[in-house]
Amino acid sequence: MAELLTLAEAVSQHVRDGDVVALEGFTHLIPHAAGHELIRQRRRELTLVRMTPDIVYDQLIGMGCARKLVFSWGGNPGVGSLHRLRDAVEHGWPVPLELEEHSHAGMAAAYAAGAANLPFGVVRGYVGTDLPSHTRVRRVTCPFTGGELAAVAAHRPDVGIVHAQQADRSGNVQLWGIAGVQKETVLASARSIVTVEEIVDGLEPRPGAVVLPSWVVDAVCCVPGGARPSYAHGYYERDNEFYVAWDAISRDRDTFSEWMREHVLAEVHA
Amino acid sequence: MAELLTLAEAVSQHVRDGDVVALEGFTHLIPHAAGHELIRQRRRELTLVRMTPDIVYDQLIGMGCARKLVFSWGGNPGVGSLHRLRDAVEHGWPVPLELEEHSHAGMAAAYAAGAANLPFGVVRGYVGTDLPSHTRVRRVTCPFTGGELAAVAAHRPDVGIVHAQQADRSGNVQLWGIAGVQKETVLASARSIVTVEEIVDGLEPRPGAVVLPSWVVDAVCCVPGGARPSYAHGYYERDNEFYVAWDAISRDRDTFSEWMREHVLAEVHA
Amino acid sequence: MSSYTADEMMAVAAARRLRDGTVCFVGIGLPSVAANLARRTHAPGCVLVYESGTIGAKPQRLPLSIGDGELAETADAVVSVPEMFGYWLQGGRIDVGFLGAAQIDRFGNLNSTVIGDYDSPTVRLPGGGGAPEIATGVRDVFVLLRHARRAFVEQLDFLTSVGDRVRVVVTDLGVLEPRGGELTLTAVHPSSSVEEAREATGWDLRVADDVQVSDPPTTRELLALRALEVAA
Amino acid sequence: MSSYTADEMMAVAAARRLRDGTVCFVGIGLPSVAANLARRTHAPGCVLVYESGTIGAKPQRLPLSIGDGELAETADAVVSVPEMFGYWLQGGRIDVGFLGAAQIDRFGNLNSTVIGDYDSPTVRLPGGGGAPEIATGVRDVFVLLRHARRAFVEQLDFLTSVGDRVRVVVTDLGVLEPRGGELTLTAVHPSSSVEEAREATGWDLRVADDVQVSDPPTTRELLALRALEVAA
Repeated sequence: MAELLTLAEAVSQHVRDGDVVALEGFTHLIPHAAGHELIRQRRRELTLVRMTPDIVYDQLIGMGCARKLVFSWGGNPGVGSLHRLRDAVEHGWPVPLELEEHSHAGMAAAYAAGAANLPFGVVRGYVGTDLPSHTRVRRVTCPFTGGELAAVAAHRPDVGIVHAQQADRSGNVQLWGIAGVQKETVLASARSIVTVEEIVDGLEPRPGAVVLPSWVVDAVCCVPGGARPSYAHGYYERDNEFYVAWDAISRDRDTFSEWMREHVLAEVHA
Repeated sequence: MAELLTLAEAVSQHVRDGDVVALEGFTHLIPHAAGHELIRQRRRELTLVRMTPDIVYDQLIGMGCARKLVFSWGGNPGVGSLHRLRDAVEHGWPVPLELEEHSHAGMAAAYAAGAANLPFGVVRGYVGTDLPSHTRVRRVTCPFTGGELAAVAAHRPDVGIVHAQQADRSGNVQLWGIAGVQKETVLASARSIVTVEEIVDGLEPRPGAVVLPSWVVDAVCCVPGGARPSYAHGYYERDNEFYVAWDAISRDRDTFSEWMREHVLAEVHA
Repeated sequence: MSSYTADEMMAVAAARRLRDGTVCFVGIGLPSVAANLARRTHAPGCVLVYESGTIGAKPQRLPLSIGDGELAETADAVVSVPEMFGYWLQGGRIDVGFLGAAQIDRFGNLNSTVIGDYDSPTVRLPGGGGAPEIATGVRDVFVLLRHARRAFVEQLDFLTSVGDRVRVVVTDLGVLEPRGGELTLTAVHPSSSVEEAREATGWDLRVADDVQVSDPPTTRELLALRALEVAA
Repeated sequence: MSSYTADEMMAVAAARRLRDGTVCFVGIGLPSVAANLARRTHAPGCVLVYESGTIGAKPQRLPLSIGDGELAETADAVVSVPEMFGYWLQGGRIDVGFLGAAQIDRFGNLNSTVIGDYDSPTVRLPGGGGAPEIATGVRDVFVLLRHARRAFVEQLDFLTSVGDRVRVVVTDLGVLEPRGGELTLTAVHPSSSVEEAREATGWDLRVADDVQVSDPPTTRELLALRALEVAA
């Protein structure tokens, strides 16, 4: 059964230095507030997993929380590069960052395999590309057809963190709109934290909703606005201007560090 | 794009003797009317695929439409055996029936693999049981852990047939309630027929709905009551008394044949 | 209220073993009765998962099929069958799974496939369904099976589901639990006896030194059980 | 209305190649512009599939991200990302996929991973994302890419996506199509020339004997295009 905790408590209880942590959200419901709490609690040596690392991963990397990134597309959508990610990869600042790089299909299959308690997922793909020599992908032979396919090792993060619109008082979670790989992330992870926009008396069934029963979640934290500057369908829109502004903020190490001090480290979270 | 056809036209155009045909429905939305049309059009030598063959498969088998059954549980739920299935297996009446037997998990993984255009699905299972010596399951080794798992060959039926509550005039389909493996069945099959309770002007989004866009369906047929005696969530209830009555109807070859003549063969379908 | 049927005793004995909050994978028939009875008596937080894809179903009446519409209407979530078997059962999220069978051996292995030879069977049974994976996917398997020599056999005609995780077998005569790798009679129901259980077992049944007598169904249990059945 | 930008010419040239009813896998930026333009002009039945899981999205304005809320609101169906890549893309249900890249070679192979050495890169690019599977999962790949020597290279720094299914490359200067296994200039835009395209290509560019001049955007096309952009 999920415990209702503050975000600070949840991160303190469930995330340890050196953990493999997946904060997922595919363009929607990105758990920014939870990422900021990891930064404030100065977690180190994390292996960060995410299909589409964007601003909050740039922040975690720039603040030195990560030693490794497992990903398939790392950019500022519609804007350009992630400068902190690039600085870590190209110049080792503030610490070197190891990359394990996949395609989206490979990442999705790895999460799905993890959720299904399988050691690997199978995809058509990777063949003929330079990816296999730089990532954890192997060949598997179909025992019926003899055909060769790509196998990706299952993702089994220590901690999965997602943001949702609602939870009820028992800790059952509901999210809707673009659902990404959030269900798989929670189910594949040994522990899970869900931040939500609000706690409600009862979850009303909705078209396209994903429900995570309380008994597959460890901690639920009420963090209104916890996905900003990304969006929460039905609650608030994406702050597109901030995505554009991040390009300038993050380009320079000092500007970045100052911004983080002022906007993340100084913030006291309930 | 799906064509709006009569059921007779759809079966005539899309189902051939010798085809592999999956009429799916997991306790709900079982495409009885479509099965009856297969019987009326006297299809022969079919390989019938279904996780839970029940009354309509008993009828198809008893009427001599099938040469093989691929399945995981073949019974009259809550009542007992399928007498026509047993008669075909135990005594070869009216024609011998070859069995390819799986577990539910294996069948579900085989459909999912087919829908994903993979040649096989992977499951933990079958190990230590007598199933592997009587079915199409092989071993596959995880290239990361060295662990052994079971591989099932993908289901790729020639024709997938399901029943849904609604389609719109463009042939987009929506079903809700217990959704079973219907999406996978349609996506895994080379051709597909969907019978529906009604054609509506527009599909209203609903909690838990599965939508099949018109461009993945070949034929949509308006057949109100097409799932009876099973049920259509929101339309009609399961006819539990008929399931009980079927036991007596089907126990005897002559009683069965007479019932089919009167209730299925004589029926003229629009 | 003191009179009750053997089926009622079985359902009550099985229900008592479900702790509050247990996540149960449930089939139709006695397992569904037992799990719903537990929810209405000592384990209101027991979570019912039906293989049709309904998670957290809270039926008011006993469902007649695992795909009963009421299960979907009262569930916390309804998922597809591939997801149910992949993410939920194989995912290792289920505490207890109930199984029945036509035959069981002393190791808890089960046959629900065929009586006689596979290729020319005496009785073709419905088949394994979800049982093979329930047997290996849940933490604890509870078997519910009427005691008879043709069911409790020395040698299965077919091994459908492995017995490794069978923790208890509840019959109409008593309760068997694995002791030292073999199913052992650990309790008899009040209307039965060790001798009767031995007679109804096709192998030389081990009996625990401390064999108990099951408490008969309480009035509360019987009222709850009959209320469930009346509603259905 | 006769003046237009190079990007507008690219979007129009790409849009024209989409037939009505085509199912397109669309990314943000020019591909999304081209596909939405096609829907508003000659191909109203064009189906837009975004990798975020939205199938049959009908946005009124150009989405700023592939996860834009309007895509979900106007879609026929929203599916999970694993389902999108498994059942829909790998499932072989998509006719046309658009790709961009930092580098392309004469075989249509694409690099969107890294400039320079992988382990000590000059420029670390965002990476492949969905591109590797789009390149092998759709029937026809359309590449949209601005023409420049640093992009049209003799040798890729990294092969992210294979070029087997690339049917057309639309640039700001013209159109390339595979002829005899090699990308060949088959059209130049009105404001450009064969010479300019050759200059902007890092290999010795083949030019078709029957090289065409693209029709400039029509007034209808430009109006529709600008209406889309104004709405965004």
